[in-house]
Amino acid sequence: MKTPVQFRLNDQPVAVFVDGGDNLLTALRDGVGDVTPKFGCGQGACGACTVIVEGEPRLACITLAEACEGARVETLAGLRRGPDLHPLQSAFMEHFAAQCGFCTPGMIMAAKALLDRNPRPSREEVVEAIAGNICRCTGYEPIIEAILAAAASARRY
Amino acid sequence: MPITVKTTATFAEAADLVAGNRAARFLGGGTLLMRDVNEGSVAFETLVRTTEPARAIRTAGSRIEIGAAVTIAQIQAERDLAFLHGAARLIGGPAVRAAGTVGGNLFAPSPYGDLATALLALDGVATLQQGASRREMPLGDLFAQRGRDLRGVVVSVSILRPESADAFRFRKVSRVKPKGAAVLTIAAHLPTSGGRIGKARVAYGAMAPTPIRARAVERALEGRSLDRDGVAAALAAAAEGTDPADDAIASAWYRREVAPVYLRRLLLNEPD
Amino acid sequence: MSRHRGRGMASINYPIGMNLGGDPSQALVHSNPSGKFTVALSSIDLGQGMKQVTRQICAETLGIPIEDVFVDTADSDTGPHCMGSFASRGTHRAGNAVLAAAREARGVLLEAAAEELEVDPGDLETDGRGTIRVRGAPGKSITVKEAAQAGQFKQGRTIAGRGIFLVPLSPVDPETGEMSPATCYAHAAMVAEVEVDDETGVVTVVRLDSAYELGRALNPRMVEQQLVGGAWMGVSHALYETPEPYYPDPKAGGRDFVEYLMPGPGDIAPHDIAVLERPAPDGPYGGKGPGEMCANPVIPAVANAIFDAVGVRMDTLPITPEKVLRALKAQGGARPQHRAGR
Amino acid sequence: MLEFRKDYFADERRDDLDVIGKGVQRQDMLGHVTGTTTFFDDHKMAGMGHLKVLRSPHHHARIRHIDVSQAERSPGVRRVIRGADVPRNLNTLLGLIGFGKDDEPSLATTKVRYRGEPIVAVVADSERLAHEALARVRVDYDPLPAVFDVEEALKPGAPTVNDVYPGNAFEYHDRFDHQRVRFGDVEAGFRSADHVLEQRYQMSPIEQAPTETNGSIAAPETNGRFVVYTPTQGLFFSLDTCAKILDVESNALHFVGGTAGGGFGGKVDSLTEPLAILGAMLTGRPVRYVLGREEEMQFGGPRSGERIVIKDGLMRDGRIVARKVTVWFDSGAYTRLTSYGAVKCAAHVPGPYTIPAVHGDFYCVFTNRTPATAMRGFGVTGVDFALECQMDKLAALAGMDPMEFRILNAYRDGDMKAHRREAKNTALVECVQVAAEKARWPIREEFRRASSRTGGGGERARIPPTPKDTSPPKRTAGGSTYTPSVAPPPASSWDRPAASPPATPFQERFAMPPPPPAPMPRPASSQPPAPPPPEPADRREPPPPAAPGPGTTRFSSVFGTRRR
Repeated sequence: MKTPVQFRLNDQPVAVFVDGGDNLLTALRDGVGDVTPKFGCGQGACGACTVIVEGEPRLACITLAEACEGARVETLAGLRRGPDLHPLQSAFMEHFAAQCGFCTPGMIMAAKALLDRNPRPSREEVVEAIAGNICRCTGYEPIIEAILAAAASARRY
Repeated sequence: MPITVKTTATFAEAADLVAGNRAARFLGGGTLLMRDVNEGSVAFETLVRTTEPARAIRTAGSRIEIGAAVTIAQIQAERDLAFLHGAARLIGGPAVRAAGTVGGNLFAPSPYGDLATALLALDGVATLQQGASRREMPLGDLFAQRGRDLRGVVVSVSILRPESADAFRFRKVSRVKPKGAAVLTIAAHLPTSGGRIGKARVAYGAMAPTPIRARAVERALEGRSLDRDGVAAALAAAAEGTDPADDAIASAWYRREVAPVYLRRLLLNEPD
Repeated sequence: MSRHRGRGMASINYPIGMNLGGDPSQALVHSNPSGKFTVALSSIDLGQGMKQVTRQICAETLGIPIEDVFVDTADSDTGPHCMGSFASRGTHRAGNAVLAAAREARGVLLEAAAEELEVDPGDLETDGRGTIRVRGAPGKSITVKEAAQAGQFKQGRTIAGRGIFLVPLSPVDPETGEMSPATCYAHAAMVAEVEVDDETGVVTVVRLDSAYELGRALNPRMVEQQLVGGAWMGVSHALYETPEPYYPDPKAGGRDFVEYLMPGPGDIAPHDIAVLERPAPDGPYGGKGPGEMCANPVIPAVANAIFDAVGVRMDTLPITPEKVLRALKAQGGARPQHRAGR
Repeated sequence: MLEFRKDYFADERRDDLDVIGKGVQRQDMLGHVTGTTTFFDDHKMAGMGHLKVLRSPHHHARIRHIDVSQAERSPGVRRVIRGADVPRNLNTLLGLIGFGKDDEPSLATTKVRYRGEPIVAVVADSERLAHEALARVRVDYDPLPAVFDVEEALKPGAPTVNDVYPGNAFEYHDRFDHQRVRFGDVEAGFRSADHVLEQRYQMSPIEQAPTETNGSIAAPETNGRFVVYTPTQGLFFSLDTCAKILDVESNALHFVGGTAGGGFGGKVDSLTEPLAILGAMLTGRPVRYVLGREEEMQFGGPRSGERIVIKDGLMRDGRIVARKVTVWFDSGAYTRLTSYGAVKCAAHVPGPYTIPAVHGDFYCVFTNRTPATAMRGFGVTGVDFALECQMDKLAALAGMDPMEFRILNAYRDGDMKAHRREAKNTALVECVQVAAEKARWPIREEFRRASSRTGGGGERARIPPTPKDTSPPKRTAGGSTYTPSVAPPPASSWDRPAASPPATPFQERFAMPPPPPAPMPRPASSQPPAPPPPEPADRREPPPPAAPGPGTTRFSSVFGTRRR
């Protein structure tokens, strides 16, 4: 028995059928076809699947899909407006804040969740915001700098 | 068979479903249970959740009642729970805190359960839904029965409101900053009167399979002052009654060895 | 006094590439009719920047804008053979293969241009911006696009090149170990400053100063990525990481990114890096490969800094707080040395 | 912060190239920040089966019986795969280049040799259903004694871990249980030294831990081929490994990859590809096999643990005159790539220093743990830790500053290295000088003025007289009763003879004088460029040319043109 779940993904209504126990990551990747959130552990411990649900950062892999009925879900796929990059995306590029790119979708969404609430965070607040996101390549410093730069950029999105 | 998810309107119905089915688990924030689902655990087949709200935070006299579904993030945002902000900030990352709940944290296996440790030091008492009725259970008893014959679903936890900002102290020692699993966690409620401690409650996380009270430390602090001499006996008793594990974070030897050091730093407000 | 500062240093070299059964890589470069080039490889980009570094080598060699080159690493049907992306071999081996392929493709491109301009190909030069000019005759030129079009639609040429770079097998002498393990080496020296808490054994890396020599830095920003990230991994190896925390006792291994310890974003020490470039005679434009070596000097530098701070020798990795605390207890407490660089 | 010291080696470089040396944007960066970079698991196909494996709970056990009947009837199961279903259920990764013997099954049949070893695979309609089926597989084990310590494993009477190598050590050159380095006379060096320091070091295994776990998706393609989406670090290495295990021609496989979510050496082993393809072959459907994080962490194959003993002879003036290094690599239950890591280590000692007598023994040892494999710097990272800690201790013994001590002993252009090749293009001295400068670590003028380009060669270019090692060549596999369960693989285009001929005839030498210490390098200002190293008088054969063989071109870094 599949269960239907409807929610708003990046401002668009979507409907998927899920198995009992399916997580939001599976619903997004296999159900909707939004593969921007990544499977890095399924344990809620790496942050590669970070999305924003109702304004809060959430780990899609440990979020029951059924519990997202009617929720507003944001993923990296919805960040760019047409050809324009979000300031976080531009800043990640300018700061060379990605190498393999696998943690990047979760990292950017964790950062967006921070900036949505706190547009001018301190370095410490940025560090706090990405504390649940593992990066194995960069040593974090370029990522921290990119998020701070995005916050400081005059360009509002 | 895929997992079956059952969503109930009330805690009572949820408690019934869980009680009648050994292969059923109550799903809170999902940080513990969804991992088991993802990793293919066949120890359970049914997830039970409820839509009955349990996200209230109520102050009543000297105690505060926190709904079981209150998230760690909600605690961080709640002014009345400022004394818990330091503890909440050290749990998970923001996304885990947005999901993880007060009720769920009571069931986190060592070395997790930092909030539970704090609640234990604050004389936490859980309200359990068992069938149609509710009963109160001190957290110490809940931890003792956890994983064995504990029945029911936690609806809320009531804790003491510390009498002053300095009366409640919390330290989490972890290898990774800003967050990581605990080498050990210490939470202490240290009411003082005329500079003397009375009825101290000190709890450890990661020093036993569940959060535990450091009763020898509590006894040694009774009537003493928070200075080097006053805490000496407590430090000498710091590892008494503990049963830490050799795990991936630290060994039992190390945890016992540094418990007095971090206890002193907590009691004397020294930097980590 | 429970916290002690100390400094330690280490210096290392690292072989570029491997020595097993011969070490080849191949590349194919071809142009579409608009003068846009594709590099086909079967080499792997796992974050180190294989796509971009070979793209730059190709653009430089062809003498065309970087935007006009795209590198495809995806497919065993179209990408010719490469041993793979490991052993710091990517930049050097695949880079050399791309260099050879691009040189051959450039030869055809210039022949096509020469035929259109009615000059000798040897008199042509590229300006790196998409134009092919006759040396010494400023007005006489043709765009790469026009040359590619002419080559493919008028002259019947494939504007393409093949490249292979092979380091042949060097047998290892059983008795002496005589062998040619690599053709060039990268180098590094690292100074680590640490703070050691002598009550808990906790070691905090507070600062790193380093010098890395890695041949020509083909892309300085990507070199920086490798060195910053690699030094982080070095700190991690020194103080945190192992899947077997009680090795050789196989118990209590970490199962996730919480139990498998690594420095978090709150554990980052300032790292001041100098890059030296002594081009490798056989490297593509002198490039070697900084990928693997950058973590290595950090580990002993940290260990030596701990000795400088508290006088205990930490000879077992990872250097956990427990190991430091046990050593301090065996020694009877911290004995700061403070001999390093003072 | 990063600065370029263009003042160093400026005369060996041209810095006016168009795009080389420019920090231009990465081709893949826009894809990364927009989430459009395609990783292997981003390929979605209809009707996909999901593969999971049952892993051994024992470190070492005989398998008495495997019962999959319940699992086969489990809902949603498309196929249960056992060892007998794998066409060639024994492989060693470097068999493709003729190095080592096949020793590792894809699925264990008679024995498990490490906790976590795969035994049975299930392809089912979802991961959940695959897990449920695996829970219904019954395996009877007879637990066997296990060994976890490299030195214990080599002792007589230790449990045999890997039946292909009954002595628990990889076999080098068909005759040794270790790889040797012999260069000069270390014993004479120790006798002549003012100080002798012997120390033990250890590195625990290290997990590569890329954020993307290992995995692959295999699907039937047209013309009897199979397409494989994979994050492998070696596209053809993995393809040919799969072709061998599955006994198909290499053109039956079409590998698509080239983009991995990190690797660090952890995606060299083809951990998932063979079974994913086999699953697709046996079910006719796309099959996805992705490791969970715990599998990746504990059973994916780390960098090997290493135990290292270093013994050095040191003169009062700070020169190291002899270095003896013994390293035991903990390969775990099977060979994978650790056999090569030990050779890489052999080539690396004594580190970037010129020492006139070097002796090395490098063992690849089998224990009952997850097989080790490649990782960023493997073969070198552990021994560098040991060597550089040792250097710090030696500097203290000599009463020298650690920086100056390294510059004194650093290898320079023209020096002979222990693996009997001339050092070229060296830059250790300059790295130490610049690091000292950055860290405001004072070193004396004569060390500030030293150069990698001067002071080397001459006497230092000599291959010292080397006594023959008279210790018996310990064979590892004496009386092995092991019989491979499959025929030897067909020759592939990669095959090489298993035994490499020695590069030079080894010369017996007796009654050698103690080696002189490496001559002290002289300051740059007082020394003309080093002359080419003279031919050692006592050599009967010249060293083989270090120059590349046929098919190799050498490129000038300066002009980008060919030169000899």
